[in-house]
Amino acid sequence: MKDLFAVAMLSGIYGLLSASLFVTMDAVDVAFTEASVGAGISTLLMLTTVAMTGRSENTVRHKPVLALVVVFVTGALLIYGTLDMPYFGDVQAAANLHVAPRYIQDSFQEIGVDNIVTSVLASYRAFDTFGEVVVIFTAGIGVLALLTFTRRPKGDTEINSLNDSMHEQYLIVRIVSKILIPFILLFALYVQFHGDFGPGGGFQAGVIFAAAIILYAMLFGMSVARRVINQSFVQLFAAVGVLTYGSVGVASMLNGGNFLDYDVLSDDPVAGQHLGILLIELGVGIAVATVVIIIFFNFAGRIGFSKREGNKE
Amino acid sequence: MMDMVIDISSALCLLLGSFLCLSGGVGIIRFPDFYTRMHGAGVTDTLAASMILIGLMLQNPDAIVILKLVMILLMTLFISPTASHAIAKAAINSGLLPLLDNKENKDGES
Amino acid sequence: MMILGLYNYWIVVVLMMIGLYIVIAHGNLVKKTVGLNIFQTSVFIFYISLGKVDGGSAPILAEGVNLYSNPLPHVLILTAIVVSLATTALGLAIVVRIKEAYGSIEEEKIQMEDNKEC
Amino acid sequence: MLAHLPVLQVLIPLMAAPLCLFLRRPYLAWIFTLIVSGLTFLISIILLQQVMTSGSIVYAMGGWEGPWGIEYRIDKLSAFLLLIITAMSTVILCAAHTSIRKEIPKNRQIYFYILYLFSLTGMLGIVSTGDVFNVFVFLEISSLSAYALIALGEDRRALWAAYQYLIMGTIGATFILIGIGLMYQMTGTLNMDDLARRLPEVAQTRTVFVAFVFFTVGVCLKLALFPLHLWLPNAYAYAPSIVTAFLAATATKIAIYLLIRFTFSVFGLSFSFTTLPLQTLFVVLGLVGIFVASTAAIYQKNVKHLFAYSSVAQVGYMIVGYSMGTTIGLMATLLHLFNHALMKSALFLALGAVMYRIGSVQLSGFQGLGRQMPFTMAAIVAGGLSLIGVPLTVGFVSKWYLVLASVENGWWPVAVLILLGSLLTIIYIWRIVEVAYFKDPIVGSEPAKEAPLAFLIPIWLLVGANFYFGVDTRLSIQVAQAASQSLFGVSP
Repeated sequence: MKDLFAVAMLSGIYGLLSASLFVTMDAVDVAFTEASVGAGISTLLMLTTVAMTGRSENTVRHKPVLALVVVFVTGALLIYGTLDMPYFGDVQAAANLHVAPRYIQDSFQEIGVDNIVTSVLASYRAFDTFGEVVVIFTAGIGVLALLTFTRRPKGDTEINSLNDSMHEQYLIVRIVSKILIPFILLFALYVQFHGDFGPGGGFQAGVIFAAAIILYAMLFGMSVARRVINQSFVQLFAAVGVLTYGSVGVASMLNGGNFLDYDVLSDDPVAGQHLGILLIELGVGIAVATVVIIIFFNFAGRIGFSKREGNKE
Repeated sequence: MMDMVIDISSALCLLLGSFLCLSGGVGIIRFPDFYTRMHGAGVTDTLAASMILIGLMLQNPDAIVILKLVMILLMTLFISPTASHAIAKAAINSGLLPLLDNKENKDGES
Repeated sequence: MMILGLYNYWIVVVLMMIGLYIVIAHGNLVKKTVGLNIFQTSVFIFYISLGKVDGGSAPILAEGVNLYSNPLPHVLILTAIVVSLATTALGLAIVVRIKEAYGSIEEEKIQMEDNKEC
Repeated sequence: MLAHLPVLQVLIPLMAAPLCLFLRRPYLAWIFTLIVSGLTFLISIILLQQVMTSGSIVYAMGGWEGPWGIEYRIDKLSAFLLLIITAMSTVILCAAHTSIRKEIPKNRQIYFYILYLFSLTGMLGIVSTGDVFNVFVFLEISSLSAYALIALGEDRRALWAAYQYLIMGTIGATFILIGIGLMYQMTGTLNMDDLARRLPEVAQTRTVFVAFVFFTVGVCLKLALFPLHLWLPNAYAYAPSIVTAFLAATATKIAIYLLIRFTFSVFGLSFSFTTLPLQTLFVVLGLVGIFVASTAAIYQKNVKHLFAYSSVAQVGYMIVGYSMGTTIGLMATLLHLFNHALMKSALFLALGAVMYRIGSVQLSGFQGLGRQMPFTMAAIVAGGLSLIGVPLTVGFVSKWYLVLASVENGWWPVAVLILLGSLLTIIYIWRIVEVAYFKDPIVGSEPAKEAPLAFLIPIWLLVGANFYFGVDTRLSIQVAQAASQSLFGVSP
């Protein structure tokens, strides 16, 4: 496989396939996320990178003996490890007996949310989720730190005129997307607030929301999209998302509970849990949507730049 | 009686949809060039998908489920032709021309 | 049945080996990143497999369902997917910068340029 | 508020990082970061005191007790590590503004501080958490920010180094994730305490064995244990000076902490040191690492490279101490952890000062610096002496205990080899001294000025600590001893 474009597309298909695999194994939330990440954002980023780095690969191949040895040792070790595992789908497996039953049995009384994954994610293990938001925020900041221009790029106008001349060409795509984008945004909001009952939640909603914006940016040109969405404003919004999550935790601390203990947010523990989960999911959604937008904008902003630099050389 | 009609028509829809899926898949592999292959893909995307969706709608009594399926149907009908159009346009722009039958004619068929 | 009961894990192991091989053996940085993705996704599949319960349904409470799959691995993997997205994004950002700085994304050429400078 | 200290320790830098974005001016961000880091330092002192007097602190996130929720569990070992990390971060930050202003373009400086805070958060989170999956999450926070920080280096090789680090680090983290998954599969829990209780029941299974192997390999990748150290020298050499100082002082320490935490408190001593020939393996790898890396250090032209290799060698010492499997060996490791943080941060900061003045850290550029930058060079010499292990410095204390431990085990050859390793250290330190003091400045180049006070103060603070803890060993030894005894106490 020498064509990197095909490699990127295939990796997207791989993401989609593993998502369907997750559905068959009852992990709907995970499948949703994997579909949006593996088949969506990751592939998009790879394609953008390929657009900048060139499509074809020209590597001199060596005999990868060392790599093969490492890989086979790892594989053999893992196979060896599987021999003592409980069988696939075993109800009596240790993993399904110790901690998990409590989530399944008591989470409704304690939290009052139908989707057990949401209640574990947002309440029992809320701190992990906080970490997750921070990870994605870190990535956003990292991309910003790496890809922002050290000096102001010129040539926005050039792209602009390019856009106008291409208007005819993208007519159909543009019109259809114009119809669809509001619905995509609506769907994102549905996923955001419906996470208590079905699969979905802040992360997926954030990604879908960002996808709508990215679609817009792709069709109408970066400079138009930049005018609609102010970069530094988006950055601040990402920070607000993380801070929302954190402040819910701090609020529960001020109310006398432990960090992220939503019971104390309201008189009724279950209502408090509801409020807490709603707020932190909102924080996750805001942070993820903005970070994904930031990442994409910074990648796409580089495309023209590397081309111009390349011409100079 | 009514049940049977619904069942049969739904089964017909599903069968037709599956057949179209299969033929679309064969088309993607067997057709000679990019544009004809895209036709195969387009058939799978639109007609086959909508037949299957309609078949499923007939199977399900729940109104909310039907509504969701209708929305999926609408989405596919909007998106896949647009996507095919965009792909074809990109292909033309990057200089890929359709394979025309001026040479193949001599072999008898194409 | 005895030995086939583990087939899921073996598929995971094979995927893992493929991913790891691509990461180590391929010189193209985009491919390395793809390999890393495959490697990580195989671990996700492993986690989800260990939470699957025969005859269980998705862990969303519903009437008339008594057996649910284990929700905990799902939660862990949700977090891990986000982590892998973050890694991919950052990795690709570095690849873009490498391309701008070295003019190539092949491991060998970069190494060669580096050796020249030393 | 006192009850919340364990979480505040992590939360304060975490919340401060996004707030930095609102500040807009690098100078303000620096002041803010410094204050935040200082606060965490204060908290860690209080925590250490609490832990030393009244034992481990457990804090349940969200009010959910472990193993259902995530617990923070701070014992003597983690309190000790928290103190090291926060102290180093605070001292190093003092010099950050001056150094960063020169090495990073202006509109990226804000991001630098944010990433720095995240890196700090991640490390603190790893050390204080009592949940294995939470370890993974915070490990990723700290490593992702570390990759980005390294890639901020001026030289384009920084990018390549960062990418290599990213690949190695992610493979390591994924190995750790596999290890965690296997452990979870066999026990059904993610809480460390709970794991320690439930693992012995299934200790004989192959799955747990594989889990242990994967975890260890993953950590060793992060640890840069020989032969998995290849990413480290370049990453350290091309990162911005402040980042190098910070990572050298803390990052590998975190990996050592994880190794100790998992082998001693989670898998239990009897499992860790009996199922695998781990002891022999680690001693051999550690010793080979010391020699190979020290030898490599001798031949380096770039002084940052030189000290990076020396870091790999020092990791070897820590691993040797760790693999003794005795209280005194572990204590030597912990002491060396602390001492190495002190000396390496001093050395790398001093290199940062050199970088600030002459713009490169090639050994050839050091000619005549002994006279031009007397205080900075004196600090490098002092740090070097400590690295060698000259009496009255901290380096001596930890090496002394290391030798003591190996003698106690009856491993005479190991003791001799450790001393031989120090000889190699003398050689590479001497090379710097020779160039800096005994060669005339390069003709024609304008003489470098002494480093600004913003550098000198933290550098000499660290050097002073090097000597202080070398003479007055009560504090460090007391804590290290208590920590190692408690680790052996819970898992006999």
